[in-house]
Order: sequence, then C-alpha cells, then structure tokens
Amino acid sequence: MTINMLTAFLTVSAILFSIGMFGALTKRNMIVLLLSIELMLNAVNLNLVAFSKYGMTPSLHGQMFTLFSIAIAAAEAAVGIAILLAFYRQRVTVNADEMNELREP
Amino acid sequence: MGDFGQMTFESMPHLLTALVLSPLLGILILAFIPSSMGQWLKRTAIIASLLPILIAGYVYANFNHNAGVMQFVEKFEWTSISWTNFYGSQPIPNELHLQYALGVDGISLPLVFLTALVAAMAMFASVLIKKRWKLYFILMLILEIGMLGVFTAQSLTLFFVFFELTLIPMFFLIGIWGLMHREKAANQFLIFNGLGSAILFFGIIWIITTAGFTVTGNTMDISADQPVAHFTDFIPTIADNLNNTDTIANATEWLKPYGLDTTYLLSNSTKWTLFILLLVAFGIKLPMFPFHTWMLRVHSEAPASVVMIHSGILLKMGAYGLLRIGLSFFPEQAQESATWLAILGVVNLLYGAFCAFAQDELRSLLAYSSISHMGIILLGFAANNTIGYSGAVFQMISHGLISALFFMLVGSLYERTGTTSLSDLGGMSKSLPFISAMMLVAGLASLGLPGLSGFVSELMAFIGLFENHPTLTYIAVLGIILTAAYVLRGVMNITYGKLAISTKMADAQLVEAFPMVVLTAFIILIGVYPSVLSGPLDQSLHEWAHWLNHTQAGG
Amino acid sequence: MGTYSQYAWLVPLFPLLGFIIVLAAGRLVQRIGGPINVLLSIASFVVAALIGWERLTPGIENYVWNDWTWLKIGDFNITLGFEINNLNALMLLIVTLVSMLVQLYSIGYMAEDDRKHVFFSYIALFTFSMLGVVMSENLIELYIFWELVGVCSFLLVGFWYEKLEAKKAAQKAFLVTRVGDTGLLAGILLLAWNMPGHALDFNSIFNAINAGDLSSGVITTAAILIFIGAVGKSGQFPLHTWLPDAMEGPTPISALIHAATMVAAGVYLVARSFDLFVASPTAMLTVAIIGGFTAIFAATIGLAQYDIKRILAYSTVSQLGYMMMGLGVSTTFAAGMFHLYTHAFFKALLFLGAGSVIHAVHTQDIREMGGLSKHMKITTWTFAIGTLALSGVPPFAGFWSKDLILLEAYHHQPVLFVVALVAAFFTALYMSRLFFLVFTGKARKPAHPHESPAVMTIPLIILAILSVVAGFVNLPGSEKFSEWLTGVAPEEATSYVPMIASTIVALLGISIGAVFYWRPKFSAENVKKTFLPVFTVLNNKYYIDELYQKTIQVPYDLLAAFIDTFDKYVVQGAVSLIQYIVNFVGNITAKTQNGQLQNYALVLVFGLIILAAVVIWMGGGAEVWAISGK
Amino acid sequence: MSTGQVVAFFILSFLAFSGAIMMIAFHRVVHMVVSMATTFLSLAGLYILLEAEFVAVVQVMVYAGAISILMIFGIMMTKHHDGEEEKPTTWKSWFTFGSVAAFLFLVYVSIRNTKFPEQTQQYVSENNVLEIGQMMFNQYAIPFEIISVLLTVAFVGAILIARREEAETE
Repeated sequence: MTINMLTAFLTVSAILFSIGMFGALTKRNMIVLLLSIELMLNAVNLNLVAFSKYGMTPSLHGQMFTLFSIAIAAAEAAVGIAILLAFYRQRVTVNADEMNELREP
Repeated sequence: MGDFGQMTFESMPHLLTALVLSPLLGILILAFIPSSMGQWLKRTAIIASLLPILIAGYVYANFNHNAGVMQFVEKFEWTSISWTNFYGSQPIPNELHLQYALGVDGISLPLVFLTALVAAMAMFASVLIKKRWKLYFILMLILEIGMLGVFTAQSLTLFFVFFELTLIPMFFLIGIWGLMHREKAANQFLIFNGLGSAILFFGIIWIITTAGFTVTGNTMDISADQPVAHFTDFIPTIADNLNNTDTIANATEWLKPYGLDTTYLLSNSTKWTLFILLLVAFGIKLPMFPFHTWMLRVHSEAPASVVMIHSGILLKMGAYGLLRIGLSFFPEQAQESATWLAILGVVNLLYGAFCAFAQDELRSLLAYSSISHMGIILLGFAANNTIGYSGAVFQMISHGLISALFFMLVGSLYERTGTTSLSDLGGMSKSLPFISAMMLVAGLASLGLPGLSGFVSELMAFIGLFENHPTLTYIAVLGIILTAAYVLRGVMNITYGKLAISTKMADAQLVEAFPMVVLTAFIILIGVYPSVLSGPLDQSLHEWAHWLNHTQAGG
Repeated sequence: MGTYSQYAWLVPLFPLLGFIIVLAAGRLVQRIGGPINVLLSIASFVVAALIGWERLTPGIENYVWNDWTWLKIGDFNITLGFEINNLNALMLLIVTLVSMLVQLYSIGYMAEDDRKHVFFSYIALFTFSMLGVVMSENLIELYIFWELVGVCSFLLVGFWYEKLEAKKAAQKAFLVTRVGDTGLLAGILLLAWNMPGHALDFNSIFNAINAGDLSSGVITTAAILIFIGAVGKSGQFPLHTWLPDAMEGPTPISALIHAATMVAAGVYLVARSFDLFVASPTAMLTVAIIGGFTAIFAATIGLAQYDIKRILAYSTVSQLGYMMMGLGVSTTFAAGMFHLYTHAFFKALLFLGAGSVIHAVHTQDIREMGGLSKHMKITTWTFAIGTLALSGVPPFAGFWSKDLILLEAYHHQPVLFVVALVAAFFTALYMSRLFFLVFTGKARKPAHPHESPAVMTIPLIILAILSVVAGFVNLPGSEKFSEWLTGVAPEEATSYVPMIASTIVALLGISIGAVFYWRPKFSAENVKKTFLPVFTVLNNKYYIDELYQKTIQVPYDLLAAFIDTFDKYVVQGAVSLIQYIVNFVGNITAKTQNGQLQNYALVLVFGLIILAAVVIWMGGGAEVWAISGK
Repeated sequence: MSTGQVVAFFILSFLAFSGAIMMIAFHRVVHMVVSMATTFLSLAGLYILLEAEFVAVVQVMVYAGAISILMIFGIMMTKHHDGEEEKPTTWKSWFTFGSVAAFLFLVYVSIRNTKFPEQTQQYVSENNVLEIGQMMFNQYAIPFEIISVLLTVAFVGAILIARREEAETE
C-alpha cells in the first residue's frame, strides 16, 4: 500500500474535530455541547497516538500524553455536568441560548 | 553581545534601582496609616517624596561630570525566550532578551533630578487636596516611580512599562480629584495617551524584532562555535546596530548567505515609517500641534498639584522619548525631516501663543503656553546640532520648573479666590503680594527673561536652529514677542489694576511658600549659571557625536 | 598690573548688593532702604570715577576680562566678562552719577509711598543691569543685561500697579521694546553663525570686519538688525510710542531710565558696535535718516502737549533721534556720544525739576500751573538752566554737543542738517513754552506750592552745574573729548556756520515762546485756532497710537480669537470626532458581547481561520514544514 | 501495514464518522449519547490499530463507559423537551458551517502538503502496558501525581457545584 497511514489518521482526526467543532458551535443543548467538546478532545488524542506510532521518532510519550488528556477530559466532563446541574436548578433549562450571564448589563 | 565597554559601572551597583523604587517606601508606610488621619498622610507623603530627591542629589553629586557616558548602569536579564529558526536550511538558536537596564547620562540626569524635585513640590502643593488623601498620595507616589523609571530606563521594554505606569495613576488623579468635567478630561487623557502608547508599543516591537538583532558565535564554521541570533531591547545596542557602520557591515555579511539581509537591516522606508510612528507616539505626549487638545482639558480640569506634575514632567517624557529613541535611532530621518520638524515647532510656538492670548481662563492660557513652549523643544530637535539639542533639554528642565511654579501658584490662587478667570481677578498684588510677586517671576521666566531659566533654552534653541533654517528662526524669534504679550496679559490682569475681589485673604503659608521659593531658586540658578546642567549635557551630546557627525557630513 | 579697571566688577556689584539686601529684608528696611542704596551708589560712583580718572592716562590699554564660561555647548563658548575702554568708562560715570543723584532725590520724592523699599530695590536692580549693559564684553552678555534693563523699566513704569494707565503703559513699554529686542537677538544669531569661531565679543567682531571675514550683506543685515534693537530701546520712530506712555511711572524713574540712561542704551549700543555700522554705508544711512526723522517728528509733537512729563518725554525722543543722527552722519561715534553725555545731565535735571514741580502742585497739566517761580526759587533756576541747555543756547552744555552733531551733518548730509536745525528750533520753542507757562505768570489754579526739601534740591543743583560745565570738555577747535573717546583726532575743520545757525534758531525759538507765553503779545489760543487741524494732529501724536491700535492690536486680537475658535471647533472637533468614532465602534462591538459563549467561539474560530489562511497564503508555515521535511 | 489493517482502518473510521454525524443529526439527546458511544468505541479500535492497547482500553473505560454514563445521568437529572427543538436554519448556522468547512479545508490542505520526515527508527512495542506503567511511575511520576490532585479537586469541586444549596435559602 502506498497510502501514508499518518496522513490518513490525521485526516480522520481533522474530520472528527471539525464535526465536533460544528456541534459545539451550533447545538443548543448543553449536554450535546459537552459531548461535542469531548469529540474534539478525542480527535486530538487520535493525533497524539498517531504521531506516537508514525512520527519521526516513535515512542510512548504520545500515548502518555493521551492518557493525561483523557484524565483531564474526565475531570472536565464531571465539572461540566456539575455546572449544568447548577445552571438547571436556577433557570430550569439546559438551553445554551439562555446562558448569557457574561453579557454587559 | 555588542560592545558596552563605554559604560562605567560604579561601586554602588543598585543606586538607580533604589532611586526609582524609593517612592515604594512611602507607599508602604502610607498603606498602614488609616485614611482618616489626613495630616499624617500629608506629612508622610511629603517626607517620602524627599527621599528620591536625596538619592537623586546623591547621584548628581557622584556623577562624573566630565564623562558623557551612561553611568550607574544596572543591567540584568529580565526575560529570555529561546526558539529555533531556520535561516536558509540552517537551524539557528534564536534568543529574545528583554533587559532590566537602568542608567543615566547627562541628558537624563537633569530630568531625573527635575522629576524628584517637582514631584516633591507637588506633594507640598497637595496640602490643598480635600478628599481621599490616602489613595491620592499613593497614586502620586506610583506616578513618581513611573516618571523616574522613564528617565532612567535603558531598555525599550522597561521604558514602555514605566511609560505606561504613569498613565493609570494619572487617569485616576484627574478623574477623582479634578474639577467639574473631570471624568471627561480623564477619559480623553486615557484615549489619547492610550493611542500614543499603542503606536509606541507597535514601534518598539518592530524595532526589537528587527534592529535589536545581533549574532554571536562563529557564522562561518558552525561546528566550531554555534552561532546564536539575539534580539535585544537594550537601547544602546539598538542605537549602535542602527547607526554604527561597522555593526551594519558585520550584520550584512552574516545575513547575506541566508538571503535575509533586508529582513533585519531596516530599509529606508521602514526607518521612515518607524520614525514617523515614534514622532506621532511621542508627539501626542509632547503635545505636538494637532494632538494637543487632550492636554488642554487636563490642564483645566485636574487639581493644580497634579497639573504641576503633568505639565512639569509628563510632557517632558514625550520630548525625552523622542530624543532618546526617535532621534538617536533614526538620526538620518531626523536630519532629513528637520525642516518639517522646525515648521511643526514654529507652528506649535505661534499657534500656542495666539491661542493663549485669546484665553480668559488662566489654566487654559498656561496650557496653550505649554504648547507654545514645547514648540521650542521641537525647534531644538530640528536644529540637529549639539547646541540645538542642548536647548531642547534645557527647555524641558526650564519649562518643567516654570510650569510647576505656575500651577503651584494657580492652586494657591484658586484656593483663595475660587476662580482663575482673568476677567474676575485683578489687583492681587494688594491682597496677595507674595503670590503676585512669584507669579510675576514665573511669568518673566516664561517669557524668557535673561537671568531666569527660560532664556537660556530659547537662546540655545534659536542659535542651533539658525544654522540651517535662518528664515524659520526669524519667524520663531517673533514668537517671543507673542509670548511676552500673552504672559503679560495673563499675569498683569491678575496682579495689576484695581482689586477685584475685596474679601480679606491670607498670603501664602509657609508650606506653600517653601516650594515656590525652591522652584524659583532653581529657575534663577539655571538662568544665572547654566553650566550646572550644560557640563554633563555637553559631554553626553559629544558621545552622540559619532552618529551626529556622520549624518552631518557635508553640513 | 594694579589698575582700577580690574576692579570694575565692583561697580555693578554694589547696586546688586543693594537690590539683594533690600529685597531680602523687605519691609524691615522700608525706611532705610533708600539711604542704604544711596550709600552703595556712592561707593559705586567712586569706583567708576577712579576708573574714569585712570582712563585719562594717555595710551592706556583697554582692560578685558572674560574668563567666566557661562555656557559651553559644543563649539559654542559663551563667556561673561567685562571690558573697560574709554567709551564705557564714560558711560559708567554717567550711569553711576545720575543713578546716585536720582536715588538721593527719590528719598525725598517717594517719602510718603508705602512701598518705597520695593522702589529702591528696583532702582538698584536697574542700576546693576544698566552697568552690566555698559560693561558687557560680548553681544550675548549685552543682550542679557539689555533685557534685564527692559524688565526693570517695565517694573518701575508699572510701579503704581493699581493705576490702569500704569498697567497699560508698563505692558506697552515691555512689548514695544521687545519688538526691538527680537531684532537685536536676530542680529546676534546672524553674527553667531557668521563669525569665525562663533565669537561674539566686540573686539572679535572688529577684527573680523577688518580681516574681511564677514560679507558685506551679513554686515549690513546684522547692523540693521542691531539697530532695530536700538530703535526699540531708544524710542526711535516707529517704536517710540512706549516712551511717552512710560511717564506713568514715578518721576525719578522718568529721569533715570527714560531720559538719562536706559533709553540712551540704544545709542550706546550703536556706538559700541560702531565698527559694524561704519562698514556698511546702508546701515549708516538708515541710522541717520531714522534719527533725523525722529528728531523733528517728536519735536513737533512736543509743541502741542499739555502734560509736563510728556513734553519732556517727546523732547527725549527727539534728542535721542539727534544722537542717532549724530552717529549716522559722522565717521566716529564722538558726536552722538557727546550729546548723550550732556543730554543725560540736563534731561535728568529737567525731569527731576518737573518732579519737584509735580511734588509741589500735584498735577502734571501745565495749563493748571503758573507762577511757580515765586515759590520755588531753586527749582526755577535749575529748570531754567536745563531749558537753556536743551535749547542749545551757548555756552550751556547742550549747545556744544548739538553743535558737534550739526557740524557733522553739515559736512556729510546737508538735508539732515536742515532737518536738525528745524528740530532745534522746535525744541527751543516747546521748552520756552513749557518754562514760561509753568514758572511765570499767574497761578491758574489755587494751590500752595512749596519748595522741595534739600534732599531733592541738592541733586538739582549738582545737575544744573553739570549742565553748564559739561560741554566745555569738547570745545570746537580743541576737541579733547572726541579724541579721548574715539582715539582719533577729528579731521573736519571747524565751521562756524552750524554754530551761528543753531544759536540763532535757539534764540528765535525762545523768543517766540516768550512773546506768546511770558509777556503775551499774541494769544497762543488764536494761533491754535488758526491751525486747529494741525494742532489736533500734533496733540494726538500724529495718531500713531491709534494707527497701531487699528493695524496691529485689533488684527492681532482678531487673529488670536480666530485661531482660538479654530482650535475650539476645528481641531477639538476633529478630536471629538475621533472620540466619537471610538465610542461608536465600542458600542457596535459591545452588541456582539451578548453573553452567548457560542457566538464568542464562532468569532474565535473565524479569526483562527483567517489567521491560518494568511499564514498559509504567505507561505510562512509551508517553508518551515518544507525545511523540516528534508 | 497490511491490507487487513487498512480495511479495519477504513471500517473503524467510517463508524467513527457515522457516530459523530448521527450525534449532530439526531433529535433526542439519549440517541445522541448512544451514537457518540459508537464513535468512542471506534476510536478505541483505531488506537488498537496504532498498537496503543492500553490507551484503547482506557478509552473504552473512560469515554464509552464513564463519560457516556455521566451524560446519561445528566440527561436524567434535567428535564428535556422532547429532544432538541428544531431551530430555523439561519444565516448563522450557514456561516458556522462555512467556517467549519473552511477550517477543515485548511487543515486538510496543510496535512496533504506536509512532507513528514522519514522515521529514523521503527518502534516495536512488546508489552505496551508494562512500558506505559514503567514510564508513568518513573519519568512521569510528578505529572501523574499532579493529575491525580487535579482530578480530586475537580470532583470535589463538581460535587460542591452540583450540590443542592440549602444554605443559600436561609
């Protein structure tokens, strides 16, 4: 096969990242928003692992990095859900449109 | 890393740092005094502001007056960022060095002393402040740190940091303690100076990433000694890079194989762009003719003690920056634009004088008078010779003292009469003989009476300008008639004639009279014996001669 | 070398000391400030006299000391120092003597003023500055003291600061002389860059002219610019307007500053830089014409004034014009300086006499005086001597000096000779009118005039004696004074034509005055009615003030107002526009900050895309990748 | 790389894309979560292809397991309208779509144009888990500890935020 696997993995990762980004930018439900962000993180992780195998000097460092990244993703998901719950308790909605506390009064 | 061999390192290594940070001591003490103890706050602030004077005096006394080089130099690596860049196919380590560098030479030394002096005198004048003393004095001391820093900074980043450090306290000082339209004045101050700072910042970054370039190591044989490309913000190095023909030749040789010789060596048009950027940036501060309106508001709205500092020192930062950065980096551009600078100077001079003549408000009159006097500084710069530059520096000092004295008087007058309008005042000699006499002295100094400091600077600027622009000099000389006209109109309308306000008033108290007398003493000292300043100044300008000369070749 | 000249710095030092003492002590010396200053002036006069006596030694060298570097920048080295030569030794004597007498007189004249200590400190400062002008060794030093003298004049004219007229007069005095000063400054600048080594001392200028280092264009321009300075200070046409107004100051000041010393500084300046003028015929002609015109111009105005001091002021302007003309028409400065020297005594005498009169009757209008000779014997006699001296009646001092000028004019500029003769006639006429109106006839207003105290009359007597004898040092045929002053013997043969002509003219003027005002054979009122338009023009000083008002002051005010308006609306408007734009953009962009994070993120992504596109388009990134790829 | 691996790569990528696109397209939130789980699992497969077995296992456990479940809990604890309401397609969504497409295009072009360097050495993993374990507790010991602290802090914080705030009602 003449196919360059690194390029292939990177392309997959780019597509997934773009889909995640689109979701993050358009979805109104905050849970979906969180899911989209997870997707973007996953795309990045895929990059790291791909380089870990096909990079100029392959090593395990890329995988290590992925593991840390997953750990942080987990933390992020937990905090995200917590914020969502707190928000829901106040506004009784999970609609991102109605999150406009940052606006200048 | 370049050649700094011309600097002398003194036995007291951190004297300038101590000088610049000395107001911090006052801030610390003030922080622990309850804000209700007004008297104690005032006393502490005044005493704290005397400390910089002492240190500045010590620096002055220990300054080697026969050497024009930077003295009391302190230089440390502040931040350093490394990365690798490819020149051609060769990876070369790059390093960006931001320095913490302080130093004084004959040009900055008088300004440093002036700053310490005027700041302390402004503290005396601040006894007339009526509210929120604690914050006020802390802000004043922060302002003083910034000003001292600007005049001693020897690296562009540090210069910029201190330059900005003066902005914020000034904003609050105008906005909280000013008169009726204080907020508008503060906003305008911030918008304009912010704009100037943005331009300055842009210019500084541009200069650091281009002209700040030097290289060490062996460029021919990389294996023996890895070459490292440095970017520095150290002012002498940059000035050297831009103007020392040897340095330029070396850099060209090094960069040529990589095809980069145009990237780092500034092209003529780039130099022009930078020069104009700096001119505008400092011109706003100075202020130069079309950019002057913001300072009118500041002059008429801010409390007198703040205007003392503003008019006395902050404006000089623009002039000093233009001299230290603009003219020393781009002498050829300065040379070629001299005619325009001179025209700008004359416009400033006459425009300010005409406008001042039409004012009814003493503060506005003095504001326009400042614009007019800043014209003289521009004329000195436009002269492009040693005596012209000296005239400009003398004018900075002289105007600093005179306007500080004037606003001190304005503050005292306003305190007693509640107005500074010329049509409401008159015959003050009767009720306030001391203040009136001082006002007359300040006026005479302002209109350039020999024996007082204003004359020396005007004379030198005119002599300098005459070399290349005799016609403009003749026009500028006519400006001194206009100056006399508006100064006399202002001063005499207040002090002469029938007494307009008949309420009984007390003449200046000791705490007011003292700074007035001190400022007058310095005005007279410089007027009678200008060599106190001209000695070191002359030496320092000689140090500049190596590029002054090469730009003046044939002239 | 133990000469007195090397101690010449003592001469100005005494008045400076007096100034500092009185200024510092303030009210403490309100009473004794005057006597202190008089004593110091006497000391100063003694030193000046010793120097003058020493200068009489034939063949004595000029003494120059200029070791004090005042300012050194680059190749400019401005020194302060002093030079003693015959010319300024003479001036030292005149200044110290008149100043001493005037201060003595002032003790009496100002006795009732509350701020007399201030007055004396100003006079001391003035004396110091004037001596500085006289002793200056280079042009910049001269300019420094020149300006100081001007400011002292300003302070003293405006001494009674509550009077509106005094305020206006002081302002005018300062501004009008400043116009002249700018000329002087410009001349100095011109010379500074054209002189070899930027030297500005008089000896170097003299040498440079002799060596041909200065082009004739530069010499003419510089000479005329310096002359503009002299015009301003000496009240020559067209900058004469300040001098009559300056009479608002106390009368001793008018005597000292506006008659004897400061206004003569212009003449002295021309004499001091005479080398420049001699080298340029154009400049000489200018000086002569301006001088001659001023002489006759001011004399005619003097005919139609009623204020005693103003008449004397116009007389001063006229006489200064005479001096200028004397400098302009001759080849040495002897004639002009000789007249300056005699004029200093008799004009000071006249002013002090006028002061004595004013002191007695408390008015300055001559129509309200009359018959004072009965009450004020000393004043009358001394005033009469002054009048005769000024009118140029032999053998009084004024005759000899005026004769010398007329002689020079007669030889070199016949037209100006005629002009000068006419001016001399008018001088005699208005002086006799003044004298007879004030001292003879009946008192026109009830008053109780009394003779002034001795402290005032003694200076009058001394000056009167000097007005008689001062001229004898330079009699025609044995012109010792001219020779001593200039170092060259006068070459022209004495001619009796101008001498006789001027005597006739003077006597004629006095007699006409006498028949109108002393023993009225004709009514002056009739003449006045006949020539009413002429009289009105003269009385209004040819409307010069009004002309300046209309052509300079009004346009200036308008221009200032216009520029101010321009600044307020156009420049500040532009600034407000910037402010408005900033606010507008701020408001627009604030709308995008609606608190919705997704919008923020969208903008962020969009920006990222643009940045990435730019980087890729510019090839910056690709280059790095390409390098690292290989 | 063997043909089988290439085929597996294509299948797994396809699954991942489908899951992601379905996540965007579905209306009910629960469906979205389930389709995301597909994506997570396919990614785990891709990791195995890349010889990162340990990461693959962690991916399955953390994403497919923990995070998906967490999301479902989140859905359960909040009230939802019947799925995502249909938003009118505004210019904004088109703009977003265009931006994202442009972004993808740029990245794709960059990837295509980049010449990656030849591998200087082949890496052959013998015991992935063992090696990761050794690396984590030797070279990465400090980051590991820091991450642990971070996780703890995050969870404590999450609990604090999500807790019903009775105190506030006082």
